[in-house]
Amino acid sequence: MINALSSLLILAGLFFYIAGSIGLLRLPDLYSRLHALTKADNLGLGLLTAGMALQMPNLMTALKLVIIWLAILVASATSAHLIARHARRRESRS
Amino acid sequence: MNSTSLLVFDGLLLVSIVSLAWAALASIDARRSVILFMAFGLVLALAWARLRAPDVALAEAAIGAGLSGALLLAALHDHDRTAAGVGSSSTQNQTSAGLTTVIRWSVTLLCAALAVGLGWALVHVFDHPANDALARAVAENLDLSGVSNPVTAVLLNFRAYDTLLELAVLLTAVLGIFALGPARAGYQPAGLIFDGLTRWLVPVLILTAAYLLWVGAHAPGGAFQAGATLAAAGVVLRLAGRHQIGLPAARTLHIVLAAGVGMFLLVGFALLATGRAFLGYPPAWAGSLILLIETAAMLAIAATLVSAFVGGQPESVTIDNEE
Amino acid sequence: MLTTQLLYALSGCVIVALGLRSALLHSSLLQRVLAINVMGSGVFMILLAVAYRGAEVAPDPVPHALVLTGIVVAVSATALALALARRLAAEQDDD
Amino acid sequence: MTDVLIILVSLPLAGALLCLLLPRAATVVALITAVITALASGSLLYAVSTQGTLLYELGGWTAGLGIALRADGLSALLLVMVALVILATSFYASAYFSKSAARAHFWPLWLLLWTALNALLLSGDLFNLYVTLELLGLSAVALASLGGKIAAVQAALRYLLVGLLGSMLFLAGVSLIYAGYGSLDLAVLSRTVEPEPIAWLALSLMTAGLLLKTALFPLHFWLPPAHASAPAPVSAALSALVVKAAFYLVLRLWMDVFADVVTPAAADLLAALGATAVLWGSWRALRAQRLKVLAAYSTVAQLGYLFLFFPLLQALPPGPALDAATGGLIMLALSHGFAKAGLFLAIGVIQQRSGNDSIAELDGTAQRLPVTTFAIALAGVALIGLPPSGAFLGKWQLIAGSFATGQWLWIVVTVIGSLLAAAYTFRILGHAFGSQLYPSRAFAVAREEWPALILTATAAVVLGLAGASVWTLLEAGA
Repeated sequence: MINALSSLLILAGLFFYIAGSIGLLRLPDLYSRLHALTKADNLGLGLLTAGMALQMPNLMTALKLVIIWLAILVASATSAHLIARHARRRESRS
Repeated sequence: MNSTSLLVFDGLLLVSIVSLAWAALASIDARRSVILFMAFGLVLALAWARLRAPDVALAEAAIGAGLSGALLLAALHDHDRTAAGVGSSSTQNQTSAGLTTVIRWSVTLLCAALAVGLGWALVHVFDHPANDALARAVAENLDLSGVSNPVTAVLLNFRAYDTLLELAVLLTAVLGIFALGPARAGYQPAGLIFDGLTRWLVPVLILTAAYLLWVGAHAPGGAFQAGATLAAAGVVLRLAGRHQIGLPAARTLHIVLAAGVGMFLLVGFALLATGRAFLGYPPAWAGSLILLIETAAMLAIAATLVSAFVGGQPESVTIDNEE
Repeated sequence: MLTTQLLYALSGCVIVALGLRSALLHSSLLQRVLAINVMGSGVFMILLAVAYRGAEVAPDPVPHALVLTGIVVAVSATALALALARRLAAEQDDD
Repeated sequence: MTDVLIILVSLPLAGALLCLLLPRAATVVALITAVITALASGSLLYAVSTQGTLLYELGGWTAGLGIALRADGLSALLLVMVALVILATSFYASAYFSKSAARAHFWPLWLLLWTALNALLLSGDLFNLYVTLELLGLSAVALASLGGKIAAVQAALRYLLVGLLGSMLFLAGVSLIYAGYGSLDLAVLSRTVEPEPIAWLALSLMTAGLLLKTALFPLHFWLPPAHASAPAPVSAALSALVVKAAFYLVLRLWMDVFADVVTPAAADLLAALGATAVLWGSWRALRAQRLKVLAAYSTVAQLGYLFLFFPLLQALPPGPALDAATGGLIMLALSHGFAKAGLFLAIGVIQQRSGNDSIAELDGTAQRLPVTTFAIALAGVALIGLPPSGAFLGKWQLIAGSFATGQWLWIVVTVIGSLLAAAYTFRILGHAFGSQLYPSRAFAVAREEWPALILTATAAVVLGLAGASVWTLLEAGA
């Protein structure tokens, strides 16, 4: 049962990763691609981490995975913000 | 995980590594090749984890991809501002187009021949079972080494002399950088959100560095990975516009930079004085001596890598010789 | 087990050849620094493939220590090369 | 008392740290460290001459697991040469850098360079040799870029990239050896290595990397700009010591560790490259416009001579003839080390006194700087190989060895090389003795001129007269 649930979660996560990558390739301008990437990948990673956490031998390692997910969440949100602000500033200047 | 799915995983991983390496080297735009190089470093860390080398995976991710990437991006940052740029260092000799293609093909053939030669020699080596003499010797002497993580035992005890010289290499690099001139201009102060991230991220990085240093004795970790994590905290502070980034003033900065090699020498001379071999820790004291040396090495590595990122002495600080 | 070890060792050889080719051919400093780092990673892959003893058996720790030392030496050499390039660019700007 | 082996590495390292922490007293600390380390090298030489090869196992671990330091006759002699050259050059540097802001940066890097040289000459472990090569390369580049001008920084950058490429090739060779034989210790390897594909490939990779660092003929392009634009004391160390340390490694690998893997054809290839280096280097030296460029190309040529010995050492059966030839090789290496260091220091004095080192404007130097001109003349004697100098004994053995093994080409090359060396030496002296209209009074600055004189005198006279002791030491250390 656990294996079925975790493989389901992992597949869902992969789906969002693929969606994010397609978004990166297809969407026209920077902001929408940034939007797609940050959202889809973070959700994908959340599902992936949840799926992996089920496989972990004990609670501590599972918690470590969740901490990794939180750190990446914050980091990618901040970097997306910085990239968008930089692009916005360059547009207003040029 | 039966062997075929493992094989598929290895195949995919290696194809992505080689193609990333090719893309990083073949792309003309400097920024693109640096980003691809950082991606190459991260996927490489995954390969090291696959080859059951977690210590090396940590170091590759932290130093190979992370800090080298930061140094390269900082170089790109200057590249955009200075006209000459980091582009071609050697003068473009105006050899005719025909000649360059001949050179290009002959070098490619030479490298292909080298790859085939290396591969053939290695196939020849992997026929007979691996020579385990050294691995067995490490295992037998592990309990004498004062740590239970074999890699740390080799790095800090059996081959401690290598690590001493390696810290000297780091020191030479940073002294060379200081001799080249003043530091780069700092970055403008961070906006609200980045400042919030820094306020939260830097303490976590420092805590992780301390954890990595402590865990290195019995699990993957150690002075190099801890030093790189601490350096990452310094880099984040520098990017957030804080010029002093916790680096001490000139005199104490030199002491911290020299701490790694200095502690090694102190322990070595002390052991020599008591009649033991240089860096031949008494088994009872080995664990604590190694931790002492690793702490000093961590501080030295972190200060060295951050000073390299800063590109010289932090501006407010200059060597106070009386000239 | 043998195929994994050989697979990684052979791709290590390919990466060494890629790095060497680029280091010899390209004249831009950044590409040559990257090429030398990539070549180093190739050699490290060969070393770690040699150390690999299979999924269950513990690997040989000595090449791991060698690769760790190699990574740190490579980053210090890269730092010095980039600092030299920065000074060169600054000098070329002044005159 | 084998502790002296590790003292020779850790003492300059500790001195470098002290110079870093006490910038104002850096010169005094560095000179004291230099004297003590030179004395330690002397005591090592004495210990080797009495007890033969010394072994020091670091950390008390057996040589396979831990790293062993080894000192035999060859490395002890080179260590003493390194110590004396660096001691003399340090005195000169204390005057050369007394006014410049680079002083606080120079001394720590200088002692780190010395640490790298001593560590390389003593190391008995293949991967440890890679780390010492990197330390040597980085400290040499950092010192070469102290010149600060565009030419110095550009040459230092190319030197660094070439050095890194060389080290990476060397590391590839080391990894193949570990893959094939599972050990890194030179003594263990010299027993277990057999002539098979892995050994040939590893040796050729390591040799390719080391030839890049020794600047043997086709791979010498980086040397002249780097040595010519570096500050005088640094180029003295680069030309006399750094390239020679890489040559020592090629010799150690070819003649000691991989002795039975080396084929006569490979030795002949090396000698052929050496021969072209002799001719090409001497010719370019003859046509050089600046003294430092002349000295740099002369280094390329003189290293060519050292590679001429390889087919002799490979062909001669073990016995008195082989020992004589090895002694000749070491004598040539030592005499070039002293002479070239002295020559660069003398050029440094001329450059500081007259602003530039172009050969055309040298007239009157003999009147203004008599001691320095005499030092250049003595260096010329050692570079040409005239009788009282050590180089004469070296070239004599080279010619004797060629006769013994019937390889005539090397004799022709040696003779032509010596003639060309004579040509470019007398070209300098011709200009230097040119009379100046208003001969300004001669002035001597002891601290700057005496180191050059002592070094070149050692090469030209002392080595020649005390030559026999080199051979006895080699047998004792073997």
